[in-house]
Amino acid sequence: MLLIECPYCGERDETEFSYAGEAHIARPLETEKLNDAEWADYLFMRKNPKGAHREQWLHAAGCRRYFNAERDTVNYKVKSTYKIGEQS
Amino acid sequence: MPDLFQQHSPLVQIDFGELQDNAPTIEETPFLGYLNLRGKTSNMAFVAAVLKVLGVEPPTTANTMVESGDYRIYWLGPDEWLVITPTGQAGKVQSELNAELKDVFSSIVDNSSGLTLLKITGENATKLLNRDCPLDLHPWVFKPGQCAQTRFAKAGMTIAPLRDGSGFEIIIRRSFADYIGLWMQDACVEFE
Amino acid sequence: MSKYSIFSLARNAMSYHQNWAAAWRSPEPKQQYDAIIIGGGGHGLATAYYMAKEHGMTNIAVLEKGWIGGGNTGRNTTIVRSNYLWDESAHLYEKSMKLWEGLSQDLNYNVMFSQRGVYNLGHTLQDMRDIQRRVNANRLNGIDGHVVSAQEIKAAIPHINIDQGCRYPILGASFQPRGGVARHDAVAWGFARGADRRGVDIIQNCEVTSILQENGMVTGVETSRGKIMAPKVGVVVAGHCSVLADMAGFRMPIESHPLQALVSEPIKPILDTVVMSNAVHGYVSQSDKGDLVIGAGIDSYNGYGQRGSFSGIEHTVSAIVELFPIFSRVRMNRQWGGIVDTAPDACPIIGNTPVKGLYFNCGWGTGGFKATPGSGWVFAHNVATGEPHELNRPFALDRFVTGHLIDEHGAAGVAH
Amino acid sequence: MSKNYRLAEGGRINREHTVNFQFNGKSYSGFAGDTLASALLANGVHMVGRSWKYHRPRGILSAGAEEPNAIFQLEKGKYTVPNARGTQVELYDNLDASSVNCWPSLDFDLMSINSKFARMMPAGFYYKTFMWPKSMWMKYEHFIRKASGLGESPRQNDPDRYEHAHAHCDLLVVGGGIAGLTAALAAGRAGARVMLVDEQAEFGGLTLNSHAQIEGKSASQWIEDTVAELQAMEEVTLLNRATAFGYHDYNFLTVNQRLTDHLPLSERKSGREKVWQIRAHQVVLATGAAERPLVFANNDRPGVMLASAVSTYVNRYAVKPGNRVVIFTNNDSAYQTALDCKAAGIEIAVVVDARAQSSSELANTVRSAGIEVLNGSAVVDTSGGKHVSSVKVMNLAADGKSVSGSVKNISCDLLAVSSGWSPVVHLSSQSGAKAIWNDDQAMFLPGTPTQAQVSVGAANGTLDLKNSLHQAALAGNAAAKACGFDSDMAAPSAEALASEAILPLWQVPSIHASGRGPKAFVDMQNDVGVADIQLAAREGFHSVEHVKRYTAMGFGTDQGKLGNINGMGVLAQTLGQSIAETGTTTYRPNYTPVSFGAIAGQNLGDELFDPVRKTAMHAWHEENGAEFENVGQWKRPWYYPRNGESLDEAVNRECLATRESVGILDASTLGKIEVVGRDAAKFLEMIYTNNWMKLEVGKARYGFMLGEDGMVMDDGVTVRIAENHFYMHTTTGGAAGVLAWMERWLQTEWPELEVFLTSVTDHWATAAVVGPNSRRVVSAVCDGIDFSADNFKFMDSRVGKIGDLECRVNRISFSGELAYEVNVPANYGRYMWEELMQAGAEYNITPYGTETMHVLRAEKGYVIVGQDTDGSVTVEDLGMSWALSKTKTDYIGKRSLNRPDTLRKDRKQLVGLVTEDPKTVIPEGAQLVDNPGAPMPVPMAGHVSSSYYSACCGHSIAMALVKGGHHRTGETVYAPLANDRVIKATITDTNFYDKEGAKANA
Repeated sequence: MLLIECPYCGERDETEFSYAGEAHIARPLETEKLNDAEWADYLFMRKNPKGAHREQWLHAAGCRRYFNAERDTVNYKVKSTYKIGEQS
Repeated sequence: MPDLFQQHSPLVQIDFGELQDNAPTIEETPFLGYLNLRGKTSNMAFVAAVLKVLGVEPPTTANTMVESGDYRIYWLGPDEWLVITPTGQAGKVQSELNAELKDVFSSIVDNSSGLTLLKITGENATKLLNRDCPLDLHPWVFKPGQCAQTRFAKAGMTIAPLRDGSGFEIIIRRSFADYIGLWMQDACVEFE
Repeated sequence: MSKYSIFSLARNAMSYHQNWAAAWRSPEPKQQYDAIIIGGGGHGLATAYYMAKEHGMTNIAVLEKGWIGGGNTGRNTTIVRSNYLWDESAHLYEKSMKLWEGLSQDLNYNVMFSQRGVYNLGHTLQDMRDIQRRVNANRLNGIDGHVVSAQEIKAAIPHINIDQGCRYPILGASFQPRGGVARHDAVAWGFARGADRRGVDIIQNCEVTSILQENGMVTGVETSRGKIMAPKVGVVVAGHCSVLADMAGFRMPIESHPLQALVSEPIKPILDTVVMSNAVHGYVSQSDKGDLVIGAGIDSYNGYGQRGSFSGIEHTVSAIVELFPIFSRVRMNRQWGGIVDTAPDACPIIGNTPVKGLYFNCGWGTGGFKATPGSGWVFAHNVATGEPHELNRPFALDRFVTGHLIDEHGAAGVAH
Repeated sequence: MSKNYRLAEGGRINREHTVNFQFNGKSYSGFAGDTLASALLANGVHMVGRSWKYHRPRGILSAGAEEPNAIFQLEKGKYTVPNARGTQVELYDNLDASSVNCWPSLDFDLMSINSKFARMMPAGFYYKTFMWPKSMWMKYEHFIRKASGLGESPRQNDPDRYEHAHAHCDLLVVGGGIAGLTAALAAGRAGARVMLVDEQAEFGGLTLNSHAQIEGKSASQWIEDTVAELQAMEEVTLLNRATAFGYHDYNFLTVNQRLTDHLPLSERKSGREKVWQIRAHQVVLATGAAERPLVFANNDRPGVMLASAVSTYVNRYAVKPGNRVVIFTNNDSAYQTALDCKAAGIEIAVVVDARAQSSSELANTVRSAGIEVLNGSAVVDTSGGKHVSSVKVMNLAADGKSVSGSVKNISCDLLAVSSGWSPVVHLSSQSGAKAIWNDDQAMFLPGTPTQAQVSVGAANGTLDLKNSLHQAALAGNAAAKACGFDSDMAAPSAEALASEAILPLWQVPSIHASGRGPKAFVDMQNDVGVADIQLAAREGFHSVEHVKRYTAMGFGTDQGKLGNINGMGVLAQTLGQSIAETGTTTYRPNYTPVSFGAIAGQNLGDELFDPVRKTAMHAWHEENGAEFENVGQWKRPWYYPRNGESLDEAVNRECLATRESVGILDASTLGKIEVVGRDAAKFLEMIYTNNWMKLEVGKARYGFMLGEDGMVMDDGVTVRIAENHFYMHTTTGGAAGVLAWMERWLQTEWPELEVFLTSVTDHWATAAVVGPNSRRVVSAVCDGIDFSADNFKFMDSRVGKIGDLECRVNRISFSGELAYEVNVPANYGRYMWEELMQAGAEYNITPYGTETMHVLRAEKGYVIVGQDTDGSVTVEDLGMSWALSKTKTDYIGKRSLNRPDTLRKDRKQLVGLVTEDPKTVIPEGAQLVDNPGAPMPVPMAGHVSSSYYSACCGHSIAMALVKGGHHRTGETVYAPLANDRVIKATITDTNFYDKEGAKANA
């Protein structure tokens, strides 16, 4: 059971959060100019690394803020969490 | 304002009157006013307007609450607060805030019927809440003046310790109130 | 190598079982093969088996970083069914079902495929619409199954709770009589033995560290046991497919999640079929050893840790006790987790990749075990011929570009 | 023979309190403080069960959680519990226990014939046979299944309740032996928040058996004093009968506390068990060690017992497990058992020590007590029927690899065995610390911690008292310091005890050729013997995980606590490798089994399994006989049967009453979100597919939300309340997801947009008043609004009053009727509802539920997201491309609509269906085909998503998704159903009623 440090509320139990997938995937600005493969890349292709992973979480039962976390997908340790727009 | 008796609390079907001997006391304070306040504290105009209407600036420290006269303001997020007013005053406060914040990026939404408040007091209050709340409620770490949004069983709640240390108040959503009430009633069987 | 039978068992009993041959050899890797299959799970071993059996390719190696069958093959809840909604899935899983039905005999290895039937419960009116839709589609695709009422479920499973006053009452179910369970380890071992008999080298403790390419074509792999060359490489590594894709230089539309399962202590037979419920998130059957085998939902976060969160166990166990209140005093013995690779449409990806000669078979999510023989069969075709079989053509990687997804989310939900 | 085996004095039992109990139908008695196992032994009962595969007689082997044999069915009927470990069952009045896995009785078990065929049943034999004929497998399996399993599941519902608790602490100590108590004491004295959990009723662990001295007093006195001191500390919580069964990430441990199982059934009340979920800053594992048995021929005979268990029964329970004992050991600790036995008056035949010599102080004490010690020897076999009557002893080579010389037969009725100790590294391993093999100590030691935890005492391989106490005090101090407390407690003093090295002996060499001779068991519960492991290795199963799975070693209720290390030793020896190379199987939760009910806790039943969300009018619906439908977590009225009406009858009545006069629907469950800010319209432009910038204030508009994949995700009506203020409706089930979705875009993608979102779903109660008379009803109730058709048009929104209460009225319609949705704060929901009912009485206002709502909307061809869509349907597929903006350059999902697959002309598209026979309703979920006679697999054209009998139209109506359906109007399709029924239908458009829309615009 993860203990995740919400950058606003501090450490909280995993059950207060919901996972929101890989972080730092910016929505393309002029989507109509993308070809199908480029669009598919944005839509579906993911790093899914074994090890360090930058990902988004939502403090759903808390402050309702999305934030980023760098978490190891093998040992599950959250190395850091940081607000949207910030760097880890 | 229509007559108060025309209101029905969300817990109208739950009776906390006859709990087990050692159970904490559970009491609803129905019909308070609840305003969801949004704005940026980086904007001085916003802070000033809130100060003017509520007599206090919105707390910027996460998970704290402030009191000002009859009002209480809970921190809910970096740009979100819950303003609790006495019964029947939410509309007035909302209008005043709206007037002051007319040109300021903000939002004041009346949620008075969407929430209700329970006071859980007595020796076993913490025990009852920790039956299915993962938050550490120990007085060393969760002190009067603090508040938190967390969960109880499968519902959300906002919780704060009472000033006098006698227990907690929790604010829960109307549609989940019945569920939480029944859960607590069931949990109190332990305290016979 | 001797054939397994009651007679060979008796014969070997006379010699105190001293003369059994190894089920598979432990060869040193050769420098060059005609094809390499990465991944010694059920799917990889089945691929090698069918490549040898159906396509006459015997100079091949299966490379396994640990011990064969040690990934999801040995960690799943062993449910086999083919009652999928969409045609593409239905045809693939039904192919698999037909292979299951003769698998023990084909492999000369008893995989204990037990066609005790599978119930997929419906708890809401929408569940029942979906069940009707799926069963009707199944029948038109030649797959057995029918919709049963709560009373019929009760008649077949006397201990299930069909109280209509409960939170999510059982309104009905789909029932596939040919569905059931199999002994998961035996599937890996049976395919391994079958492949080995046909000359396939099964190489354990051999981790692939890079995929070698020249001019956009695969040439072999670098492993913890040295360089091994082959013009064809099939990757069947379930949860780790993104890691291998990364080695090959492309990305997959895949995320790997923990999926947990648990068993009770062994008890005398009490549940003779398989019960699955999407709405309350739990599925249960009873193994031949007597354990109740229970599957949970996947954890939401990416994870390679082969473990999930206790909250998931808590939720699943509540669901099982809600469905079977009599199990409340039975005890949970052990829990574990696998790594499931899930695609956005909850369907596998089987076929060619941007690298010539490199083929991927992955994305089975929570539904891979039941597909083992079928998956191996079509992938063997794909690797051997270089072109997808009609059955796996719809599961190509490029469907994520065209948008032709096969959306089994509605039909499969979390539970397989 | 009853009581023959109870010692006259000593033990920690309460002789004042006799406890009567039953075993296999026979009455016995014991004392309070006994376990079921000790009480049986006190009555001379050793054989308590049969083994799983061969049905060999099995006796009590241990005194703790590691017990593989003494597995009982406790109680009958609703209180029954399968697979209870007799060594951990506290005796209570009228306890009723029976053996498992034997029929018709323990003494005469028909299945013991299996033993005769044992040679045909080596490890994994079932993989090699039962394959012919193919059709027979299910029959074979039936018999295999019958033979499997141990106890019986209850057949009745559980009368008990279970509880959960969350807890937090600075230090969690697992294990209440002397090490755990010491660690807790150090941190507790420093003022830290400490929790200590122990699986037994009494704290003290194995030291409760000991005659040692701590701080100058008897160990038991020290334990009593320490527990009392800890109990007096405000911030210290002691939990007994509490087993830490799982160690998860972030120092999260799960603990199962048994609250009532030790009480007679008649005295049990309230919660039976409690599962604690504990987050600890620091964890000290003081889980002790378990003694290993020795592996030799017929080592499973009743009367063979762990040496430490013999000591426990003698010292703690004042029970003689036998009258004449042989002690067989490869290490020092069993010498203490010799002394314990002697003190209890048990005759000691001999101590057989595998080691060539033993000269520790303890060994010498034993010798000087006149006890014979045979060094360099081993027990190679046992004799006796259902109880050991003698053992065979031979000389053992110094390397332990062979036996030689003559066979000594030594008579005895008890064989105490010790193969050394295994620290209980389960929790440490679960926490991520990989156990490390130590050759000198011949044990797996806890690995390097990956979390804030440390193992102390026997759990850390430290078997002597002095060092254990020292480690524990250090760990307690360190944990307290790590949490900010000043702590420097000195370790309680105790005397050091030197011991001699162990001679690892994983299997006593057999005098028979490999695979021959009597079985020597490694895993007693699963009947896994040395030969099975050797066979597995021979067949190529070399990984310890393969061997486990092939032989079933370690799969039982004991999870291999006793047998696994020996098994690994045997495997290592067979493969000619070290145990370190062989490695362990993975330690996973649960440490010991936990009731499913305890894990479920209170989260069960109609009210608590999942939240039941209720609207403000819920009680009214109940009072008025509504049947409810689950929609997400909400309970919504489904229909309101009157006078025994069926669903169809009620729905026909509700539909007609609504279309002809007026109906009323509780629409409060729809998601409601306030969208406020300068950029609100701009934001909606991205979220919805259509245009929002130019929507007038006071007007409402219907919109679709797409996923980024272009598929329909949600829909609803949004009202522009003010220039920068919108009020959005979502579907009932989609509300939470839609809010999170919109917040995600705002917070992560477009934080520059000035928009705030607030959910007000719970704040508003909404009544939809629907039908030609709806205007009359709402105008009678709501003041301050001009309801005239010209001044309050379709898709207009107005604010008015009900008495003094402000209300918002939206003229929107999901039925094609003239309709108004009246919104008031939910505290007044019931008041509003009753006002409307009262005003509507003269028009026969008819409450209706979701089913009628569905029919009314289907008559108009309005879709329900999630019913007519399934995540693979676009707006264009629904025939509603008018809702897709042609002018916007972008919105969520837009790009996906231009992919090759979404541009296909033969996509499944929403159409209407009218059946040939107007009365026939096609079942929802029916598949449609063009040629019902086509061979399998029959190509499918589509499926029916919504289907009803329309009382208003006088015929059935349906909506279906059909390939290329938009161009197939007028064509015929067929719905082949089960039992060969085929329904013929014609494709139409989806608007079946009031096509011109005159009624809604009236």
